[in-house]
Amino acid sequence: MSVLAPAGVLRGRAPALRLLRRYGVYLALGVLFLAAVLLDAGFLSAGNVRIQLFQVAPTLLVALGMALVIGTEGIDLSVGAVIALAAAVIPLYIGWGLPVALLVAVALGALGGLAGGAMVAFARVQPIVATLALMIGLRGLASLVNGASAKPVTDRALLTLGSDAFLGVPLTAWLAAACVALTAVLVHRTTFGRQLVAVGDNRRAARLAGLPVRRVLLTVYLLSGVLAALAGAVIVGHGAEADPANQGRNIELDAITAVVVGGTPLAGGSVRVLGTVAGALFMQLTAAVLTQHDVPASLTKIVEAVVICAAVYASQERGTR
Amino acid sequence: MTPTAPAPTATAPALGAETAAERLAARIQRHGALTVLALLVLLASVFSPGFASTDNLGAILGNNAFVWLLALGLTFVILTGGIDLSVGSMYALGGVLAAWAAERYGTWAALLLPLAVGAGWGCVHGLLIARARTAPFIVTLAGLLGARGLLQLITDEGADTHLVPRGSAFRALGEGTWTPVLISAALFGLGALLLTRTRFGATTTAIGGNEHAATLMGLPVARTKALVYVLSATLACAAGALGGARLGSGVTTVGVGYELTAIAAVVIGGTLLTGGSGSVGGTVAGVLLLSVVHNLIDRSASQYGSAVTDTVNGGFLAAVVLAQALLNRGRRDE
Amino acid sequence: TNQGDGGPSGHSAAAPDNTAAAQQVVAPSASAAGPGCTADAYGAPKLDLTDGRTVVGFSQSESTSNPFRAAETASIEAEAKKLGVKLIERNANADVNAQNAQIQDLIAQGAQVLIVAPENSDGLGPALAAAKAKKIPVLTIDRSVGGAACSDFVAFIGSDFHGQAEIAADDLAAATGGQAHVAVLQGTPGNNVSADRTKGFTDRLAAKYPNMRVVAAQTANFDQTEGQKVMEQLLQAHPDINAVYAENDGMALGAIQAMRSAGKTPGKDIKIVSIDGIRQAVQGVVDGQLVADIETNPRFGPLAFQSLKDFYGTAGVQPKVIIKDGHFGADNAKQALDQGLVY
Amino acid sequence: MAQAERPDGPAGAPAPTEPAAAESAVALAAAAPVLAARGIGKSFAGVHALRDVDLTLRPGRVHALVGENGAGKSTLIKVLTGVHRLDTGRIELAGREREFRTPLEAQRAGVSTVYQEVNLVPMMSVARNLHLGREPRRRGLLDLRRMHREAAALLLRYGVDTDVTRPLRELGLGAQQMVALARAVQVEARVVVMDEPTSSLEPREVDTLFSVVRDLTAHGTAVVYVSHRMDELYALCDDVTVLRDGRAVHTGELAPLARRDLVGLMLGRTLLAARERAARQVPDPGARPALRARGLSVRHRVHGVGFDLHRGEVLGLGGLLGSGRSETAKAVVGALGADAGTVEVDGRRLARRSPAAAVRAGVVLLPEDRKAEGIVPGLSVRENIVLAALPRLSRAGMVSRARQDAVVETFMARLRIKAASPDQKVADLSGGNQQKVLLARWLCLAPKVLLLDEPTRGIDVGARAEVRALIDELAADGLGVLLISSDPEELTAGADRVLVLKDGAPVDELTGDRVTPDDLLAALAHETRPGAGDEKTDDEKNGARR
Ligand SMILES: Nc1ncnc2c1ncn2[C@@H]1O[C@H](COP(=O)(O)OP(=O)(O)OP(=O)(O)O)[C@@H](O)[C@H]1O
Ligand SMILES: Nc1ncnc2c1ncn2[C@@H]1O[C@H](COP(=O)(O)OP(=O)(O)OP(=O)(O)O)[C@@H](O)[C@H]1O
Ligand SMILES: [Mg+2]
Ligand SMILES: [Mg+2]
Repeated sequence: MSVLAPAGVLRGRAPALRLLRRYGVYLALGVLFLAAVLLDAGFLSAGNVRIQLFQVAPTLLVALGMALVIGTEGIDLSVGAVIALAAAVIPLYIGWGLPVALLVAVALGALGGLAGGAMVAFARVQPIVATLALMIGLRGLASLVNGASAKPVTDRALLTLGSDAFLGVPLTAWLAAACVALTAVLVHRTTFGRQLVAVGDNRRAARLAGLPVRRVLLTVYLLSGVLAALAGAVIVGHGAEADPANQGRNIELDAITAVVVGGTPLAGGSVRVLGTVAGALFMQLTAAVLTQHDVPASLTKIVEAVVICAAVYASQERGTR
Repeated sequence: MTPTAPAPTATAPALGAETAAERLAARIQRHGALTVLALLVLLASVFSPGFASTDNLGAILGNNAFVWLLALGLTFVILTGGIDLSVGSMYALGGVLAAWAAERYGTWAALLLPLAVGAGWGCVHGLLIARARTAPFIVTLAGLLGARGLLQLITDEGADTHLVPRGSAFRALGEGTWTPVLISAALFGLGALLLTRTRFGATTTAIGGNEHAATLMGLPVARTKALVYVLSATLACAAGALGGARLGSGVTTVGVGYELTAIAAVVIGGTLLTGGSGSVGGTVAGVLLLSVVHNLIDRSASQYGSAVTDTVNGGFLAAVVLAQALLNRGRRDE
Repeated sequence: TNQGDGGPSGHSAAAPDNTAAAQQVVAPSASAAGPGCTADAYGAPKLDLTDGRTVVGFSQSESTSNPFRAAETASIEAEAKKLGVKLIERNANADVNAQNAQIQDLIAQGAQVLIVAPENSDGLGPALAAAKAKKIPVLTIDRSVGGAACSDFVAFIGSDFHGQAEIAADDLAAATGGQAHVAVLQGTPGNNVSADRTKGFTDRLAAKYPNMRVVAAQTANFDQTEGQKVMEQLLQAHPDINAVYAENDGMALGAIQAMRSAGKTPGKDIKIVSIDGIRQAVQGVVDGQLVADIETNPRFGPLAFQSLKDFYGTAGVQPKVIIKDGHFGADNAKQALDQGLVY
Repeated sequence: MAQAERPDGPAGAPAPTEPAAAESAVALAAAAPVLAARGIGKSFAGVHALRDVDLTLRPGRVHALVGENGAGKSTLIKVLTGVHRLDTGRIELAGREREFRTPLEAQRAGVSTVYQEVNLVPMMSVARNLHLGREPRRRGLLDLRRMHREAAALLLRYGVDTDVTRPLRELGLGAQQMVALARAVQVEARVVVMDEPTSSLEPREVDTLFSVVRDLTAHGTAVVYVSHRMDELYALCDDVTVLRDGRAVHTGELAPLARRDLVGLMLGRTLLAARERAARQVPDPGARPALRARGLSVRHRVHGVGFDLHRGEVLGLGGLLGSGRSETAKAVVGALGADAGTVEVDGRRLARRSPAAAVRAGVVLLPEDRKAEGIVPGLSVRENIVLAALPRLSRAGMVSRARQDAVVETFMARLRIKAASPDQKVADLSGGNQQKVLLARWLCLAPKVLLLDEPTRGIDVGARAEVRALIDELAADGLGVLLISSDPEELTAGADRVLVLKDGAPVDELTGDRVTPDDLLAALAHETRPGAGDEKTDDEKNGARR
C-alpha cells in the first residue's frame, strides 16, 4: 500500500470540511442522541443512560485493544474467543475469590494475545489469518476447558462488578473509563505510544530506526488480549452466567466498527482513543434506538449498514483500507 | 523497437550463483499451499481409509465448488489491497433471489436476477470505496449487514423459503458432482486469464503493489478498484444462485462466516493481504487445502465433539499459515 | 440454532434418559391411517440393527455446545451402543453445504442407514439424492425436510414447534388473565424453528386472546446474552410490558437477568413462558420466575432406533412421528427435576 | 506500441550524433512554446508552495528547473502533470488551454513524467512495470512473450541487463530509476518531465540518461530537467528557471549565467567559498577500530566484505549500481540477515544482529530509500526527529515534551530544516528536507559510527555543501563515517579511503593519493576486464554508448 494518499486527497480542502472530518464522529454522535431524545424523551432517563453504559462497556474495552492493534496496521479477530476463554475459566476459579479469577482470566487473555502477537511479530503471518486461526482454536479450547454449556454465576463480588453502579454510573463503565484514560496516556504520552504509531505507519523505517518492532507488536496484541479478558469478566458478571460457547461472538466486528467509525484508519499509523469511545457509543445508540422502536431485524440490519457507512464517511481522514 | 533486438540474457550476473536445488526450493516456497496440499492428500490417502474414494472426493468437490467462487472474487479484491466481507451474505442473497425468480419466472430469470443484483450491489461498494474513498473493510462490513437485511426483508424475516420448482432446468446446473466442478473450474480459468493476461488484471495487481504509483503512471485506478468489487459481488451472488440450484431452495441462513474462510483460503494460497502479489492458482490450492483439512478433521475428530473439532481446526489453520510464513521467510528481504 | 443454550446440562447431564416417558410417542400422525413405510416399500436392502457390523451414520446439524444438541447426540450414541451397531458421526456446525458434504462422506465411509438432524428444512437435496441413489434410507429427526416421506426420506421424528408455541400462548394467557402487553424474544431469523414458534404464538393470540397485545417482537438469536441486551432495551422503551414469550430458554434466562437489573421481579411483575426445558429454566419454573417451560425433547435415540427396527421389520414407520414433549408448570416442575427428566 | 510505430524513436536510438542534436536545437529555438504555464499558484493548508510562477517550454529544448530544497520544483511539476490541481493560473499546451485532472489525462495529452521518488510497483516484474497500462496485446490478451522480449531489449539499451521477469524490487534503486525513465520516454510525448532523475545514478547511467535526453530533443520533444548537480545542468540544459520560496526569480538561457550567479539566485545569498577540507590526522592503524566488519556475506549479494573503520575517519564505499554497497551497509547494522560475518564495535562483538542492537551499540544507518525505509510519513517532523532517541528523552516511559523540543529546535536550526513548524507532517516536506530530518534523527543520538547511504541524494547545492561540511565536522569530532555515494566526485572528496566493491566482493582499496575520481573510475573500469561474466558488462556499455 502506498504511504501517501493518492492524488485526490492531496488536493487542498476547505478547512471547515477538514474540521468536520476530524470531529465528525462527535457530531454524528450528537445528532443521533438528539434524534433519539426527540423520538422518545424517555431516552434521557437515568435508567436508560445506565443501560446503554452497561451495554457499551465490554465493546468499548475490546475496542480499545483493537484500536491499538489497528494502530500497528494489524487486526485482532481473536478477541471474541478470548472472552470465551475468560468465561470458561472464571467459574473454575471464582471459588478462590474474584481477584484470583480475574487474574487467571487476564493471564490467559495475555497468553492468547501473545500467541497472536508472536505469529505476527516473529513468523510474520498476516494478522487477519493469524488471529482467525486463534479465533477458531481458542473458542474450541474454551469449550474443552470447562465444558461447552453455560454455567450460572453466583459469586457476589462478580455480580456486583457486573451490575452495580457508583454515583449512578455502572462500575463496568468506570472500569472502561479508567482503561480509556490509561490507553490515552499510553498512546499520546509514552515512548511506547510513539513507537506503536511509527510501527504502524512505516514498519521498515521503524525497524531501521532501531525501534523494538517485535516487542511493540507483541505488547499490542497482549494488551488486546488482556482488555478482551476484562471484557469477558464484565460480560459474565453482567449476565450472571458464563457461556464459553456463545459469549463474545461477533464482538470483534463491533469493536472494529467502533474503532473505524471513531476515525482511526485501518491502514495504521494513528490511534484515536476518544474517537473510539465516540464510535462505540455511536454504535450502541444506533442499536438502542432501533431495538426500542421495535424495528424488525431486516430493517435494523439495513439501517445499521447505512449508518455505519455514513458515519465512517463523515469521520474519515483518508480512505485507505 | 528494432525487431532485431538481441534476446535478453537470462539473469543478472549476481544471480548466476543460484543452484538447481535452490531453484527447486524457491519453487516449493512459491507454491507453499500446493506443496502442503499434495503432501496432505498423499498422507490422507495412505492413512485415512476411504479418503481417496470417488464418493468422498466427489463429496468434497461437488458440495464446495460453488462456495470456492467466493475466494476467486476475493482474490481480485485482495490483490488491490482491499477486502470484501460481504461475500457470505451475497452468497445467501444470490440463492434466495435465484429461488424466488425460479419459482416465478423460470430459469433465465433465476440466473440473471442474482447477477444483476450482485453487480448493482458491488457497484455501490465500488463507488463508495473508489470514489468516496471509504475504507473497504467498513463498506463491505456494511454490505454484509445490508445484504442479510435485504434477504430477510424479501423472505418475511426468514419465514418464507422459496423453492426452485422440481422440474426446473435451473436445478440441472447444480446437480451431481461434475457440473458444479466444471462450472467452477471454467470460472477459475477465466479468472486466471483475466488476472494474468489482461490490462485489467495488471492494473489490479499494480494498485495493490503501489496505488500512488499506479495513479501517477496514469492507470485507471478508481475504475479498476470499483470494478473489482463489482466482480466480487457478482461472483458471490452467482455462486449463491448456483448453490441455490444445487440445494433446490433459497436457504436464508447459509453463508454465515464464509467470508472468513474465503479470506483464509486466499491468503493460504499465497496472496498478500496488503495486495500486489498473488495468483488465482494459489487460491485454487488454498480452497482445496482448506476443504481437505476440514474433511480430514471431520473424519477423525467428529466423535469427540464440536469443541475438539474447533480446537483442532484452529490449530491446523495456525500450523498451515505458520508453515507457509516460515517457508516464505527466505524470500522476503529484511 | 434450534435451541439456545444456558442450562448446566453439558455432556454429563446429557446422559440420555431413556425412560418410557421420555420416548413416548404422541402422535404417529396417521395413527391407524395406513400401513407404515417399510424397507420393502422404500426399496432398501434388509439390515439387522443388532449386528455389530451394521454401520449407522448420524449427521448432527449444530455444534454440541448447545445442550439440546449435546443431549440429542448422546442419546443417539447411547442407543447405538446399547444395540451394538457401529455409529459414525459428523457435525455440520450450522452449515447446510457442510452437511451435504458430510452426509455424502458418511455414505462414502460405508454407512448403511442414516439418521439426520437437518440444519434446514430445505437444502439437503443433494445429500438425499445421493442416499437415494445408493438405496440408503434416511431418517430425519428434530426438523423435517422437504420432499416425500418413504421416498426422499423414510420419516420424520420430532416436536411440533407450532404446537409448542400454542401451548406457550395458552400458559401466558392463563397467567395474565388474558390481559397482557407481551414482548416476544424471537430466535434466529430464517430458522424454521423460530418461524414456527413465532407463527404458532401469534396465530393463537389472534384466534383466542384478543386482549393480549404484542408490543415488541425482536430477535435475540436464541442467545442468552443477546436476550438480556434486547430485554434491557425493551424494558426502557415499554415499561408497560408484563409478559414475555421467549422462543428458547436461553433468551428467557437473559430476560430474567434484564428484569432484575431494571428493578422488576420476574414472575411477579412480568410473567415469562419459554420453550426447551433445559435444567436451569425448569429450576426457574420451580422458583416461580417462569410461568411454564415447554419441553423440546432431545432424546431421540430409543425412538429413532425403534422406528428403524419397525422400518426393517413388518410394522413400518408412519411418515411423521411426533415425540412427546414435556410441559413443566408450577405443579410438576420440581418433580421432573427430582426425577432427572430434565436435560 | 509506441516504439513499434516509431522505429527510430528515442528507445530505438538513444545516442544520435551530437551535431544533429545541436542543429535541431538551433532550428527549434524560436519555435512556438509547446507548453506555457502562466501565473501558477498553489498552496497547501495555508503554506504557499507556489506563487505566480511562469514557465515556458519550447520544443527541442531542455529546460532546467532549479532551486533549494522545498523551493517548489516538485510541486510545480505535479501541478503541470495533473497530480495536484492548481489554485490560480493557467496552462496552455500547444496553444490550447488545458487543465489536467489526473496524471492519465496529462499522459494522454503528451506530457510524460519521471517523478522524484521512484514510482513503480515493486512487487511486479520489471517488464510489467515498463509496460503497465499499454501492454502489447494479441487477440485481446496480453502478449507476454513480446512484452518480455521488448522490455529486455529496451532496458539493455539503458544499461540494465537483467531477467525482466524478476520483481522490480530486486533491482537496486538506480536500476529502478532507469526503468522509470525508460517507461516515461517510451510513450510518444511532447513534453518529458524529469524530477531529479540522476539522484541515484552513477556516471555510467548518467551518460546513458544524457544520450536519451539529447535524442528526445533531437526529435523536438521539450524536456524539463530538475537536478541539484550543477555539472549536469550545464552539460545538458538550454534554459533555466530558478525557483525560490515558491516564486520564479529568474528565467532565461542557462549558458550565459555563471555558476556562482545561479547558486546565488537559488539561495538568495552567496555560497560560502568551498571549504578547505580540514586536514584530518591519519588514524593509527594499530588503534582499535570503532567498527570492524569481517567476512560479511549475504546470499547472492555480498561475498566476504570486511573493513576497519576508525574514529575520525571517513571510509568511502565505491562501486557500480548493484555492486552491493547498500546491502553491505544493511548487513552491518543487521537489517539484512547475513549468512556469515562478524561486526565489532569498539572491540566488542555485536552478538544480536538487529538494527535495534546496532543503534544501542552506536552504529546507525541512513538508508538510501528514504520514502520506504526512512521517514514515518504520518508523523510530524518533531516526532520523526526524536523517534530513535525517545527512550533517552523520556522518563519512566513518559515522553518529556521539553527535552524533546530542545533537541528538535537544535537540530532543525543546525541542519536548516525548512518546515512550516515542527508539527508539519514529514510526508509534506520536500525531499531534501526529509533527508535532513533523517540525519537529525541520527545525530541527536550522538552515535559512534554513521553509515551514510547516498546522504546527499536529492539535496540542493547549499545543503549539499552543508552536509559535506557536516560529515567533515562529525569525523573531526571523532565519529567513524562510512560514506556511500554514486557521485565519484563526492565520494573521493569526502572520504579518506575508498573501498571498491564489485558484484558484492571487495576488489580494490584506494588510499592516499589514489583517492581521486579518476582513480576510482579506473578501479571500476579495470575490474570489468577479466572474467567471463564481465564481457556482458562490456556489452552493456557498448549498448549504452553505441
Ligand atoms: N502535500 C503537501 N502538503 C503540504 N505541504 C506540501 C505538500 N507538498 C509540498 N508541500 C510543501 O511545498 C513546498 C515545496 O515542496 P516541493 O516538494 O515542491 O520542493 P522541491 O523544490 O521539489 O524540493 P526538493 O529539491 O527537496 O525536492 C515545501 O515547503 C513543502 O513542504
Ligand atoms: N544495472 C543493473 N542491472 C541488473 N541488475 C541490477 C542493476 N543494478 C542493480 N541490480 C540488482 O540490484 C541488486 C541490489 O543492488 P544494491 O542496492 O546492493 O546495489 P548498490 O551497490 O547499493 O547500488 P545502488 O547504487 O543502486 O544503491 C543487485 O544484486 C542486482 O541484482
Ligand atoms: Mg522535489
Ligand atoms: Mg545502494
